[in-house]
Amino acid sequence: MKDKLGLPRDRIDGARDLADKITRPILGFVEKHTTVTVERATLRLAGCDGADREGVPVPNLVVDQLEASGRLEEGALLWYANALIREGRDPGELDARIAAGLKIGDLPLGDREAIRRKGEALARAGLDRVAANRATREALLDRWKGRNNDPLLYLIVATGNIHEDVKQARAAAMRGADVIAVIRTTAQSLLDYVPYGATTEGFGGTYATQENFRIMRAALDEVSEKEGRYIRLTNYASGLCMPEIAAMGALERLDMMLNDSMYGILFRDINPYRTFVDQNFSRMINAAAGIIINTGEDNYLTTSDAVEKAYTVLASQFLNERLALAAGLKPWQIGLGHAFEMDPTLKNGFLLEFAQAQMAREIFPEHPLKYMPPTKFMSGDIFKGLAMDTLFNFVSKATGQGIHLLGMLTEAIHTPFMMDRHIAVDNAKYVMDNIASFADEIEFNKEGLIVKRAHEVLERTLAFLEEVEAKGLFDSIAEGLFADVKRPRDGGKGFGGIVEKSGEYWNPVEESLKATLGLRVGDGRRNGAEGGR
Amino acid sequence: MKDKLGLPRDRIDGARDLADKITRPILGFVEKHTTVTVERATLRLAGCDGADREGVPVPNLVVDQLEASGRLEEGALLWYANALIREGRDPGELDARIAAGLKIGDLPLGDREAIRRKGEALARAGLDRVAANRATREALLDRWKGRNNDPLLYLIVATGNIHEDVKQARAAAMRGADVIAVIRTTAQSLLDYVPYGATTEGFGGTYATQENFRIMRAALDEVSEKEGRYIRLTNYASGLCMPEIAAMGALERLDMMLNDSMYGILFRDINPYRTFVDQNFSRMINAAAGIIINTGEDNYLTTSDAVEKAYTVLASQFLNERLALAAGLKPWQIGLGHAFEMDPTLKNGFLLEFAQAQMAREIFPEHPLKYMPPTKFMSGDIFKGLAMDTLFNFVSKATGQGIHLLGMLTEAIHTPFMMDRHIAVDNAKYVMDNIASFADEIEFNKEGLIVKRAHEVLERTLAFLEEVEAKGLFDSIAEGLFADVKRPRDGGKGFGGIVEKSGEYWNPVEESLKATLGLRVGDGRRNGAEGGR
Amino acid sequence: MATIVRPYGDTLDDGKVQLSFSLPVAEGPKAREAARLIVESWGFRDCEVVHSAPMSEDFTFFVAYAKAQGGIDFELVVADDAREGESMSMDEVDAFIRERIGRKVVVVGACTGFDAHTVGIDAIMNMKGYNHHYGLERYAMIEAHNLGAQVTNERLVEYSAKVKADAILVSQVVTQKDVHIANMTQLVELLEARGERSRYVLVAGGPRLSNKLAIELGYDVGFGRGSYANEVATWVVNRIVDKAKAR
Amino acid sequence: MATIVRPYGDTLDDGKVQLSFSLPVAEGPKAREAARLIVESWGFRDCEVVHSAPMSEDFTFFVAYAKAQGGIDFELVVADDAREGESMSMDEVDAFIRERIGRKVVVVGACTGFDAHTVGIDAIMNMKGYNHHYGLERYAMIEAHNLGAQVTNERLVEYSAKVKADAILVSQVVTQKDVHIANMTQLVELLEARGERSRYVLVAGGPRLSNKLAIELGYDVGFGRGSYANEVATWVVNRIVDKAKAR
Ligand code: B12
Ligand code: B12
Ligand SMILES: Cc1ncc(COP(=O)(O)O)c(C=O)c1O
Ligand SMILES: Cc1ncc(COP(=O)(O)O)c(C=O)c1O
Repeated sequence: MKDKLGLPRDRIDGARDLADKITRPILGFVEKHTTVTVERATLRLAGCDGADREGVPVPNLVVDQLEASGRLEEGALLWYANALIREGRDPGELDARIAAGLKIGDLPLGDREAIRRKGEALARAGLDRVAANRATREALLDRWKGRNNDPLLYLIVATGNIHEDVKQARAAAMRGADVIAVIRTTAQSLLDYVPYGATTEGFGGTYATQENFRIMRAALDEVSEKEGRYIRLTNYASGLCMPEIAAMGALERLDMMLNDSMYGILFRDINPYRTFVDQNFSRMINAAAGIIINTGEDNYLTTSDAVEKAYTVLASQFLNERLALAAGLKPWQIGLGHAFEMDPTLKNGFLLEFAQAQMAREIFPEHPLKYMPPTKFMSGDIFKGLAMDTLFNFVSKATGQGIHLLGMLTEAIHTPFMMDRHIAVDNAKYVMDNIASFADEIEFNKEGLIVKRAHEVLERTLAFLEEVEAKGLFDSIAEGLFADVKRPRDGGKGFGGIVEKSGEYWNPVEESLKATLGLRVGDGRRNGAEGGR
Repeated sequence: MKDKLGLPRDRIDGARDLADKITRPILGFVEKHTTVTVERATLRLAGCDGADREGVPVPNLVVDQLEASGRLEEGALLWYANALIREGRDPGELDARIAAGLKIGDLPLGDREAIRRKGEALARAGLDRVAANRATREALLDRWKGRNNDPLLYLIVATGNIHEDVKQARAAAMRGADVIAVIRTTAQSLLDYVPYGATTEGFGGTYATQENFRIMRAALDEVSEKEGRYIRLTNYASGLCMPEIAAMGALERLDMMLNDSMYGILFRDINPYRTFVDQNFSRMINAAAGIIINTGEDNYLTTSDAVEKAYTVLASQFLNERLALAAGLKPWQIGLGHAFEMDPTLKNGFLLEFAQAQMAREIFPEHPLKYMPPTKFMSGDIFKGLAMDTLFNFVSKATGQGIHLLGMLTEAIHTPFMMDRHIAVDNAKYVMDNIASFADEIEFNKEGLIVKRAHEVLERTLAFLEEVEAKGLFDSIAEGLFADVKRPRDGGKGFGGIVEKSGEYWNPVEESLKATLGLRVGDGRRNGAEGGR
Repeated sequence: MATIVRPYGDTLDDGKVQLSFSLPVAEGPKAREAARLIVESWGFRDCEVVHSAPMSEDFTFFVAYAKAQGGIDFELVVADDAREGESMSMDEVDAFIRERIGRKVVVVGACTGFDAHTVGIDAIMNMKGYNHHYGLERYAMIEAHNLGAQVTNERLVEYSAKVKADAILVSQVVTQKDVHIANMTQLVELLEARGERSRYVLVAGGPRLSNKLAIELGYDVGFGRGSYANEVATWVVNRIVDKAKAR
Repeated sequence: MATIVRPYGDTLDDGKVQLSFSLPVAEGPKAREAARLIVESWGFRDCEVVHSAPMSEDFTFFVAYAKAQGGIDFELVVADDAREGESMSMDEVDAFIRERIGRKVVVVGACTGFDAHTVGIDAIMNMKGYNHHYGLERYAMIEAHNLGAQVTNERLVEYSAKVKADAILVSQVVTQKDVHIANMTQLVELLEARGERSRYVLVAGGPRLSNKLAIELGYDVGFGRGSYANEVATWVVNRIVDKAKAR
């Protein structure tokens, strides 16, 4: 990618430095804490699954009991491994007994060394499955190399019924989509558990369950085979169950995950501490699974103005990047988000969009940027909407974005019809093929609006990051510096689910993840970084 | 307009030189000949009008009689002026008598000097009206300066019924159109007369009649006033009655005229000699009237491939330019045509379109280029069509075109519905406003596809013009070098209507036009040019 | 006098309509004919299926143009819009309240159920408003409480009772599977069960809501896309005065 | 077994259809309600007028989504397409003619009336053909005469008689105000008046033509958008053989 904007390298480095300083205290806190969902995710990776007759998942039953009895601070796997040894069964049978009422926190702890071995074996088995999935994906990608679109065309399905979703996903994939995202049902992010089994009802989306993941993955594998093109599957490791969904995705070979370090705080009023701990653990899982995360900066622009608040997007990208690297993700796995959300009545709005997209591309050259379509300014005028989507497709291709969410001409009306998606894919393929090499053809006028705008946004971002650094991230969030919403550090959902690790805390899944990812235990910061809190 | 393509000046000059050489013999022929429609146009400008009971226009009655009796070679106005003096009436009354059967060619010629004075007075009156129209237009343009779109948005109406056309034109203008073209009914170009009066039936278009011109002009003046924006009116000075329609347009204050030096030959099988004489006279009228002509190079691409035959477009532009200058048109009046007609399945087709449009812009910097939308590759897929129109709008604005014909999403289906036009204007306004300054923002990679393509097309054009120069234009046309159709010099419609001027030939309208335009009598070539045949 | 109006393509009463839809059948001549027949079965004539494309092995997308036969009598149409007529400006509303009500009007607003869209209700309530129309918080004579999104009906009802609201403003943006209807109905039932329905001017709003639907569900009025705070305020204060008179 | 199909939005049988049209009324709440009512008057339910915009003082443009009620029985649909089934390739057609007809087949083609569109008839007849399908001129066993465009019916009939054509190919592209129907009908009448209709395989073609319409107007077959020469040739030669048998 040629440098077209001439952005000052030292300023970009300066922003990265600030992001580092801002996130250090966060990572310090993260190291010392676990949460109910981190523990449940650990259990899931160790093989714990199932639900009781009311549909309460077994991992929740275990963790709730341990939490109630104050035993979670040592790590849930300790108790699960102990129960397995004691009851001498495989996880499936144990899970059934737990579902039937067995309280494993009440079982006396047996030989620590045996427990340790058992726990490590469970962790290894789980992570081996994750690694095998990763290998499978890589083999398939290699087999069908060059068959995907560039950028990847990303389509959502959201009928609420996983079987209906499958039909629509198949159609989308056959038409040319590279990535299928199953949108979650309204409010699932606020559930402190993950529903169990295949589901056929949802509002505005479909429940994220492990079985639903499996069903969709199988369907997409079939289409991939038929089309000779690997079709990626995406879901949301976001909300109150970030790590668990990451775990489920890793186990069922999802390929991408919506996963943002602050989305839950700002847009779902989830407690900040809880979010930071959860996102870190979920990202380690994603990192190990070879999953690409998609961050949620686009959300800033659905409530704030894209011209005025462009810097919040870039600032968040720097923070997301830093926290992602700290969790072991590689740049190619970090799909930083942004969006085409300028008011379409703005003269030269296209130039501003172009500047923003090109700037992101040049600042994050190795990241598969996730570019979101116009949503806020879409209206019932589907013909205008289609034109906006056409220009969006143009900018995306002309600035070399990585993951391209297709805009829907009916965005302001309903969740996509099958025909809406069809029109969207056709449009993107036409535009992107028609302008294929445009990016290589043009340079920018150094005195022009595009270059000027990119420089301005970068400068404004630095000023903002300095302010955040001075205040501290928690206080900045509390004062509404991000997305105009104020989130106090001890407010929001899920605060109760945070547990300080005891000195005895033991989590072989975490250890194994860190080992695999080259992260030092007791150090959430990336290899080579200075470590410490 | 900044030079972005680096096209070699000397090659461009070379092409202009060739065009000059190619058109010299044509202009020689033109000087020596008149045609039935040149004579009728002369009569019309001198005030002759009306029709007989069968609807045969009075100018036709006069010219037909003179032609039959071999008296046309002296010029029709001689006889008309003579009749006026002899019968002592104003044109209106004389016309009525001619319609009733009076044969003015049978009246003995009176005092030559009186006839001359009468003829000159008639010519002056007509041309004064033309000049007054021009002044009115200029005043209105000045009054509403800066209120038109750039490029001018051009919309067609084509219901067949002038009153229905008015409704649709009003709607289009109120929505934002700057130019309204009333498409002619299928096959009017092959009529060797202009129908008379208001008309309400037509196929694929509305008859071009003076009354229809008047009705639409009045309607548009009203909308202009309401919108505070001058709405231009366009029709076709094309076909077998080029000069007459130009005359009618000049009298009714039309603002633009489709007028091509070879369209009639190639696409309507009109005799080449006839066409060249007619186009010259019609262009002088347009020149005097301050009308902008639109040439028809786009038509090449409706039958030939836009990639392969791009050079025929550029070659024709050079020829049209030369012949237009020779008829006294100024560069700002010469709306050279071209079109967005690349196969949309062509990878990088957009780059080729961009190259072509930018090249035309740089080679003809003062001309208000007329850019035609995709038509040939439009299909029943209106959503794909809309996307193509969106990119067309993009290229047009980004390369500074002058007159922008709006593409219709239903191009492949029906003549435009009112809502189709509405969607088209909205789209153009959105795109053009959104990318307003894009042209100033970008430069082209000197090694890129766009620059390369423009150079290639220019070179290929030169080679082609050399071939035409060597063969002569008539033989080139006869051999099918243009648009793949072969037109022998003595074939085609209207051949019979050419008349060699006698030594006595007298045409005060022509003389007066030439005087106004600074063209030497006996010299069809522009001021300063070497003259001669 | 009846004025029958029909769609206009390019000639009065030509009835031309554009349609697009999909059918769960494989693309091909039979599918195209099925598409034509289905359009004609809806009462259209001269249907032309101008485009058909496979969306998958067993779904096909169609674009068609056809002539509608029936028209409707425009004279008999009654506009369904809360905003019929002129609305007062912010200052006029404040003046109206001072004069005719004589105390601050209390308004509680929320986006209810699982619906997390705050922008719509904020547009009506927040200080800064929307499209250069200030929100209710800025009205001197209105005490506005904006509870935000994902508010349960229970909480809304209790809060409204607590602050003695005159009007309750409910926003509903997500309409998939008619979730808004269930949710809006539940609120009315709740109010009725508590015997409080008549206390409040009950206003619904959202981009896919019509006045008609709101009234059908037991609300006093419904505001659709592109509504502004002053329009809502005008309606509410007039209604409060009317209610007072009726008592 | 009846297989009723209905439009598919995002759920089987949800009946969702997108419509756009204009009405000759001024934009406003009444116009919007009129648009909704007119859509429902065509038998749709739950119509939402999602967009309305003034096109002039007295014309309004609408976009709507609604649910179609009726479906059609897909089993009963009979495809209306001349190309049903496999077509022969150029070489196969030539072989077929050699074997089954034993002499060159004479075909005359033209775009008739005032219609000046040559590209369609050229696509079928010219050497180079269209979309990698050679035209009839290239067929060894076909003698093809392409008269071009703007050919009068009279001239076409006389020419066909002169060259003893087996088949006449008529192209019609302009359909505005049904000009093609008048023109196509006149040709059949002319042939009938001369007692020559049964001599020829009479083929019509054009982007807005259906097989059904062509047959209705007295042609043997009609070819629509995207036809190829080999499809036409296949149909024609089969018909020639059938006609010979029937005699
Ligand atoms: C921004 C946005 C979001 C943001 C919301 C941020 C926020 N804080 O509000 C985010 C990204 C979080 C979001 C999430 C989702 N969204 Co959303 N979102 C939109 C979007 C792009 C714009 C909505 C908007 O802000 N409009 C601007 C405001 C000003 O307009 P408005 O809401 O219509 O309000 C006006 C009027 O309606 C009226 N009004 C509204 N409320 C009230 C109340 C009263 C009392 C009155 C008088 C008037 C009134 O006045 C307002 C001013 O004129 C729309 C698409 C679109 N372009 O419309 C989708 C859209 C609304 N979302 C949709 C969906 C499905 C979702 C999700 C459920 C998707 C998912 N499964 O994850 C989630 C979950 C949210 C949830 N739990 O409810 C769908 C709804 C489909 C449907 N009809 O059911 C839409 C239409 C997109 C789509 N095509 O799929 N979304
Ligand atoms: C190119 C073109 C022109 C060119 C024609 C050049 C030429 N030499 O043919 C020019 C610029 C001259 C032209 C002029 C006009 N055109 Co024109 N033109 C088109 C355009 C853009 C493409 C047509 C085309 O070439 N298609 C490609 C060919 C291969 O497709 P096809 O014709 O459908 O043919 C295929 C099949 O239909 C079939 N087929 C066709 N004929 C036959 C015959 C037989 C026997 C068989 C078996 C099959 C067959 O096989 C072919 C191959 O698959 C269309 C719009 C569009 N995109 O379709 C408008 C269009 C056809 N034109 C239109 C009009 C109105 C005109 C004018 C009348 C406008 C005017 N008032 O000036 C003029 C006048 C022409 C006249 N007197 O008839 C309208 C017709 C509207 C209608 N339905 O009535 C269209 C649809 C544009 C529009 N939306 O307004 N046009
Ligand atoms: C990072 C991220 N997570 C989650 C979501 C949405 O999930 P939910 O509505 O389930 O919170 C989004 C939505 O755009 C997102 O960007
Ligand atoms: C220069 C020119 N004249 C005339 C026409 C069309 O006129 P007609 O069909 O009446 O010959 C065109 C059509 O595009 C044109 O480009």
